[in-house]
Amino acid sequence: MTQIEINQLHKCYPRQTMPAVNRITLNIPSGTLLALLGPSGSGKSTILKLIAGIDQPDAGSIHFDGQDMARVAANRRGAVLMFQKAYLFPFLSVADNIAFGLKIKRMPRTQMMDAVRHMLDLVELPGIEGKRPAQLSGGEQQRVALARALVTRPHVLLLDEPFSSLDPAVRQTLQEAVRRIQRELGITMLLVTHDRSEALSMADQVALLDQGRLLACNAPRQLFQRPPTRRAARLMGVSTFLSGTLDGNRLHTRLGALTVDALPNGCQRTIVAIRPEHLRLLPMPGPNALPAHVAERTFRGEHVEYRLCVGEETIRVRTYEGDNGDLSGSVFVQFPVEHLFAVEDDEPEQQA
Amino acid sequence: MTQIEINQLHKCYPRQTMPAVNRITLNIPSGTLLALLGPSGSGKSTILKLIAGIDQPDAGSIHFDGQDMARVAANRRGAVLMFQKAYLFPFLSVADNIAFGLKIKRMPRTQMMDAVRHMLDLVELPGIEGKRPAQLSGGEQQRVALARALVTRPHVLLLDEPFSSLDPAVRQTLQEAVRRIQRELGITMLLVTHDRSEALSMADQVALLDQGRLLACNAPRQLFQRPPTRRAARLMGVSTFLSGTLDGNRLHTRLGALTVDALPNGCQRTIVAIRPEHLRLLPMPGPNALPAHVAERTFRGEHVEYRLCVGEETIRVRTYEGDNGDLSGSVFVQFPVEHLFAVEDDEPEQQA
Amino acid sequence: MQIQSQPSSRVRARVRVAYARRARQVLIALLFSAWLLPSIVLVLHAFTTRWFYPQLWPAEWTGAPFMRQLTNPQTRQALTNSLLVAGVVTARSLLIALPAARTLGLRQFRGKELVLLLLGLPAIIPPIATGMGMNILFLRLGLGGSLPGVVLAHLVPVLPYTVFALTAVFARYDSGYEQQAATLGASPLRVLFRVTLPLIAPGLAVAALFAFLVSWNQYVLTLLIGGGRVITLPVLLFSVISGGNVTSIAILSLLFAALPMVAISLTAGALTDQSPVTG
Amino acid sequence: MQIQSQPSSRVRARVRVAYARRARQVLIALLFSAWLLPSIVLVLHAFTTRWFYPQLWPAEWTGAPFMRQLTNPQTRQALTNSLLVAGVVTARSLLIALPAARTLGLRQFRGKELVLLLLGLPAIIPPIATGMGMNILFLRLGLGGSLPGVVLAHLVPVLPYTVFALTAVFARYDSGYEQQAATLGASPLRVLFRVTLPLIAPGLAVAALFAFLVSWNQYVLTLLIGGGRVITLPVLLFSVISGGNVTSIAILSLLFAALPMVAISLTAGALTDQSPVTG
Repeated sequence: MTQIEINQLHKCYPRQTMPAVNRITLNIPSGTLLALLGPSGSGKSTILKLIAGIDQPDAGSIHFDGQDMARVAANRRGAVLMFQKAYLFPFLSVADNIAFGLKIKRMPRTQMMDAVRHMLDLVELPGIEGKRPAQLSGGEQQRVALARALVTRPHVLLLDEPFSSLDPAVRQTLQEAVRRIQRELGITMLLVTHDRSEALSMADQVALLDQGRLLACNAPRQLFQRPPTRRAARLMGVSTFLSGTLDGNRLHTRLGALTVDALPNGCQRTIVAIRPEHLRLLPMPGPNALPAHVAERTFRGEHVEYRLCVGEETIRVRTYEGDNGDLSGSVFVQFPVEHLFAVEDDEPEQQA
Repeated sequence: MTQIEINQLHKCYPRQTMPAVNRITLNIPSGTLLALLGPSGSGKSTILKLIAGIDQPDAGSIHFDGQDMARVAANRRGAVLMFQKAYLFPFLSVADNIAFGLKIKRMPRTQMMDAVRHMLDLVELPGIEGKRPAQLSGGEQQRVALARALVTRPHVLLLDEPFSSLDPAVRQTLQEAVRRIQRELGITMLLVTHDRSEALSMADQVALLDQGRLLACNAPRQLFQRPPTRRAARLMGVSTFLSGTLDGNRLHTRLGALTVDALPNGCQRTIVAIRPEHLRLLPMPGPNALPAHVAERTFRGEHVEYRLCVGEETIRVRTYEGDNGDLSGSVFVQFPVEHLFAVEDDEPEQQA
Repeated sequence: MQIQSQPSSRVRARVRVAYARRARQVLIALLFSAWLLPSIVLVLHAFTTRWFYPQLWPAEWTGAPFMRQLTNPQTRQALTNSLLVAGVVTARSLLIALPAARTLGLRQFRGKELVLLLLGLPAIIPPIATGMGMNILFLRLGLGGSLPGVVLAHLVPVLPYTVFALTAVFARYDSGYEQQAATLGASPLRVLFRVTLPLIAPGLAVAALFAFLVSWNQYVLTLLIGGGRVITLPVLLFSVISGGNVTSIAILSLLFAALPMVAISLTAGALTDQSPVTG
Repeated sequence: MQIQSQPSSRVRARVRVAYARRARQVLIALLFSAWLLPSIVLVLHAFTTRWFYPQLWPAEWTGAPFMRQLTNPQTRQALTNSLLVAGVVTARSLLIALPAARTLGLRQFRGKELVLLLLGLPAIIPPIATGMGMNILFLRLGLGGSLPGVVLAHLVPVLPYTVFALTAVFARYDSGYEQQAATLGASPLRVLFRVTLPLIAPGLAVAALFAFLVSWNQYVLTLLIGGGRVITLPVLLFSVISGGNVTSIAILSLLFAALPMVAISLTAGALTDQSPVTG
């Protein structure tokens, strides 16, 4: 019900050389969920604080439904922020904690109690109204905090790694609950996370952040499959990058020539990337395959990781159980044409 | 070079109803790496502290190479513990930190400086001898702590989640370095982690812990593919369990009859489990397949997760990209006979 | 000591722990007795008329001198002055210390230890040393010999206590609670009264107690600045001490110690009711 | 004030922050001047012979009375006694407080706030109130009028300071450093001297400073327990104050304040050299 536009948002904390948020522009359509994904220190949480109004930007603007928020205090923005820490008021009962925002809106007492009870059912903690926060486990506290954030039916909900301290099973249940509620109530939601799988599974759009800069913003599947830059690809789990000169649909790299497809034209330096699970290991030569040597083979449960030496470079290949037998020694690594994609170079070259 | 045997080890902290470590027996052969894997609160770190001698067990024994450690003080056990936190002494330089253990052994100064320099090369931080710990990043501090732990060439090294605070790339580099050094020097190593992939990739043996109890201890691949109990399977990522009565090689469950293979005899109640990535989704009926309904389809990057309704139960299926098209509505879920395995029931029944 | 054929190190460790606990208990008992024993001696002297060396226990008990001293108008005036000064000083010091302590507790900056040390000086620099200078200064400002002057003088040693106590509170304080309340729609005033103050209530109580007691306890500054015209309980007590009447001394000492006791008991009671908040 | 056609809330926020900072600076300046101004007045009186109202500045300067007072054997004896008592009290109180503070700082237990409050009592309960009882008790124990008696009496108000200061240190202390050192092969003694003490050194210095200053500052207890036979600097100063010679008062006050200044400066210097350790 609220569209959020942030434009050239900039924030640099005192005595920091790097800006925490570096001229970021984003548009979150009403009723959608945007995930802010990035490593620690990428400025994700700062963006939430700026949108919530508990911190002020150095430059740039934030608009809710076209209205400039610069002069609107945090408590008048209608945006609820849920922190990584539950921040339940220790001197209030669970019910009074959840009702905190309703009391401000002067909701009648019986209606308030009904709303509290309904929210506790929703987060699957019925009947704990009278308890104190200190009596709850970490996961329960987080769920009560979620109930408190949702009970006022905010137009905008900002979640700062709300699930990171939870066990995997509880985390999945709550992820699904939040996603369901978000869709039902049409809340515009921003979710900060460093968990790639969480961002991809929950969001309508994923904004990829690194060191305060916006690397990319796209739908989960597009971002995962075709990250636009080398750094974005790295954050999406890509570790193999080949640079070379393009000659028609042949890329000449230091390791050898590969057939590529539908790449931007020009015979300049081009970088192609491929996901580790898209590389294929062959026991004998094949199309678009380079000779390699298995340096290490690591069992990781769902998949097996091969560390290959191709020429002087290291390439990591991920195979799923049963795809290959146990290969070792000399092999061939195949680069399927359909999975090779070009990336922009946004990183200082580490090696030739 | 040191074999560790712990026998019926028991520890219950004051004012705790549950023992932190509940009668655990383990044998770590000399020069091997054992991973202690389990959720938070499973007693992993306590076991390390008991072995290191900085905490005392209530009952049970610890032997190093057959020698009882009960009366041996922490500083005389020759077991170095590396904590999750680097614990670099802030008033000492990096070099003096690393040399801390060498000074105790009264190593000559020039030899000491050589050893420090060699260790800094090993953790890929050459030339930082003169820096103060406060000048280093978190990952660098952790690597210096690793150098300090390794420089005395301990017979036993105990690592308590040493990589959990590091970024994925650094983490992988250090994991490989530790594993290499462990093999080269023949150190007996215990690694505490809650990261399944880390445990499976680094360890010779994985001990699975839950609430202070030892659920299972086996080689990574065996433990992953055939966890012995329901709880152990759950911790290994299995979510589908079917209970029923066995009639020859047919298991009669509430959802229907399935063909199973090589199960323990008897027509009593049997529980079979299957990993989510081993289930197959078919658009039409097939052998050993049950009719199902796709409730939700979640893109998670490397894989897609389906939540299926089969009868009244929920089954989660993990498929890798390209395995299936995008299925929805009515489908069939296939239980390949070779991937079904029996588990002991060690959990209170949650539903019939 | 446990009798066992082979005392294991575990048993020894347990014995060691038991010893350490016993040692701590003895230590704490000593600390308390250092404060309790003198009080008992005072009570004995206040309610007896005859107690001479080498008697181990007084011979006669009476409450008459106590009542006489209590109804004395001089005593009442001193009591009123003491309460008034300590009350105003407590309120003022909390109002001044709260914003300063918030800054010192929440912010990290270079030289913070130094600022705290310098702020603490007035509490430990001898009042006799600063008092003389203050006296001359206040006389020139026309504040000598007046209650406002005494209040102002008391603030000098009191403020460090309140600033320190509240700084310790804010050092463990997480302003995230306030930010959370704001995004839930609470106005700054509501945040202050419904979140901040309830969160720091126990620390605030302790700070107020310290402020009250330090002011209540002031003798030198009251004498110097009050110039003999502002008679508080300790000033009266000291003049009685030079008189040498042991019973009067004991009674006034007890009276003087009674209010701190009550204040401390009330605070302690309130603190144990509530679990520690913040963090 | 910035001139702008449409002052945005950001500008206003900045102005507000600037004001808040200015307000803090003024506050801190006030706190310091409360302590500095009196000192300046003292210096003026100590090194001048004639300064009468309404002169704003003294007419003559001289160092002669200062030297005379300093070489006086009575002054020297008082100085020696003060240093001796404060030194011994500091050492003793640190030795007693260290294990107690370690327990209080590192362990969490029910009623910890209460224990801390009760431990703090001797620091804030008026020494006049407890001192009389202590006096009678010490006389019976044969400790009255002796240096050991004065040292013992001083420990009562000093110990809470050292216990509190060190408890605060140990509350931020992470004993993981000691465990880490032990598993690296360090014996308990080496852990104490090479790890624990270096880690808490800044806090230890502050605690020692407080202990020294509180003892240095004691007047009432020294007078009561010393019975006029143990003359320390504050006792001498008070007797001079009753004499009424402003120049002598000013000189002794300055002398009395000088050593705390030096001690504080040295500690402050040491603290700024080193970055805050622990955590």
